[in-house]
Amino acid sequence: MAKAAEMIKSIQVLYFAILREQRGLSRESLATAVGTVGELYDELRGKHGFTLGGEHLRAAINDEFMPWNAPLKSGDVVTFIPPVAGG
Amino acid sequence: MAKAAEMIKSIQVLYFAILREQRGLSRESLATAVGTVGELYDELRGKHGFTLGGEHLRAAINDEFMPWNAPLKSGDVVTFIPPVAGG
Amino acid sequence: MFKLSHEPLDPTALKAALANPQAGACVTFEGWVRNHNEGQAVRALEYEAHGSLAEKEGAKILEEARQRFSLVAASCVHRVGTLALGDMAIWIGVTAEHRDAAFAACRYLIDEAKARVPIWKKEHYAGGSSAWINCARREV
Amino acid sequence: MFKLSHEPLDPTALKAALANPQAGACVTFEGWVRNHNEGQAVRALEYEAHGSLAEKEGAKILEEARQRFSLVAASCVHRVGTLALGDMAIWIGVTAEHRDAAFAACRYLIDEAKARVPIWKKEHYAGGSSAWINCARREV
Repeated sequence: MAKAAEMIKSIQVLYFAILREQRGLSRESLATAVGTVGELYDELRGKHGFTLGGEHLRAAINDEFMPWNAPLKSGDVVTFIPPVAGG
Repeated sequence: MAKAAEMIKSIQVLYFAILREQRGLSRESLATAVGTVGELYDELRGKHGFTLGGEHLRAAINDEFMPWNAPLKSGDVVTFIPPVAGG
Repeated sequence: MFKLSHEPLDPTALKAALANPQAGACVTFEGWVRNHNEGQAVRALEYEAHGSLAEKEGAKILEEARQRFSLVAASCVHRVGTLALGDMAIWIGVTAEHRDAAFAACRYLIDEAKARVPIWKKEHYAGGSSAWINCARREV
Repeated sequence: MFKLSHEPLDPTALKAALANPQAGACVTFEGWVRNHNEGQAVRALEYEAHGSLAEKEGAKILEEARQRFSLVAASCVHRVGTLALGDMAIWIGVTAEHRDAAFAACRYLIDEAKARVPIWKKEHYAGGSSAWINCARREV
């Protein structure tokens, strides 16, 4: 039980653009047992029905772009970045 | 005599930049017996000591760029164009 | 300097900030809101940005341009919020001693900004529909 | 439109004249008087033009750019007379639906203008000497 509790991480997620609209909010705090950013997206996609597959996204942790398989730790702020279209 | 007189052409020459400074004027009217633009430059260079060789110049007749061997006719306005340097 | 702006961009002021007697060439790029895109009549745009990450990535792109090209200065400002037709979405200005570097760097900056900076565009069409561009097109 | 101007150029007004909701990209090139050239300190420049021929050749270059690239509009103005450090010698503005054409055309216009338009530049140096540039360098 103690071990399982340690694996639960508190994560903040920021949503932008189509993800923000599909989630219906810009930011949420959640607890998760998954290990990587990519796994977190899959979990959230299953729950909220995001239309974009993970292969179309980049991820940032604490304002740094990170690989899709980057490990999560408690307290991380995660952003999923849909294809950008500035300019 | 009549034939020789017919070959004499009245030409106006416009000078710009280094040629204007070396000639000491912007425009002159002259009479010449030469047949082409290039020959006219050689004649003027001999007279006024222009430092630029003809191979560095382009020529215009009546506001049209023309080849160096373009024939002259009476009434033409000739410009010798030193290497340009706009922009 | 890379910045986001909620206010209309002022290219005259932005360019004035680049004035420098070392520079012989200034190239600017402006992105304007077009009245059409891929056959649809556009009536307005929204730009949304991840502010902190966008300014960080933008600064990185400017630093890359300074490393790659012989520049005097470079700056870039991107508008966010709702834009009307003809409004300026992005302004990029580059100065250099010579034009080769100024053109190449300006092109580098807009290409990289479009590819990498976390800014998203939603087009609103004359018919009332809208779509996030590049963002898995869907009508909402 | 290609024009010569004896007055300082006004890039804000020149660019405003290009505004068009068809255009998504605007690229401008400005040539500024640098404070140095090939190791010499410059204090001022003079530009002299063959006015009628310059405007004719400039119009031809703009027409070539319109043929080669998919543009919305393009214009170019070159200053003549005496210019101080930092003054703008040339302004070129190009608009297009997309940036590829705008960049390529702007580059084409400045390259061709420099190579072909009958305008000459005399540099005045800090030491008091001067020279026609590209014009068989000599001190006068």
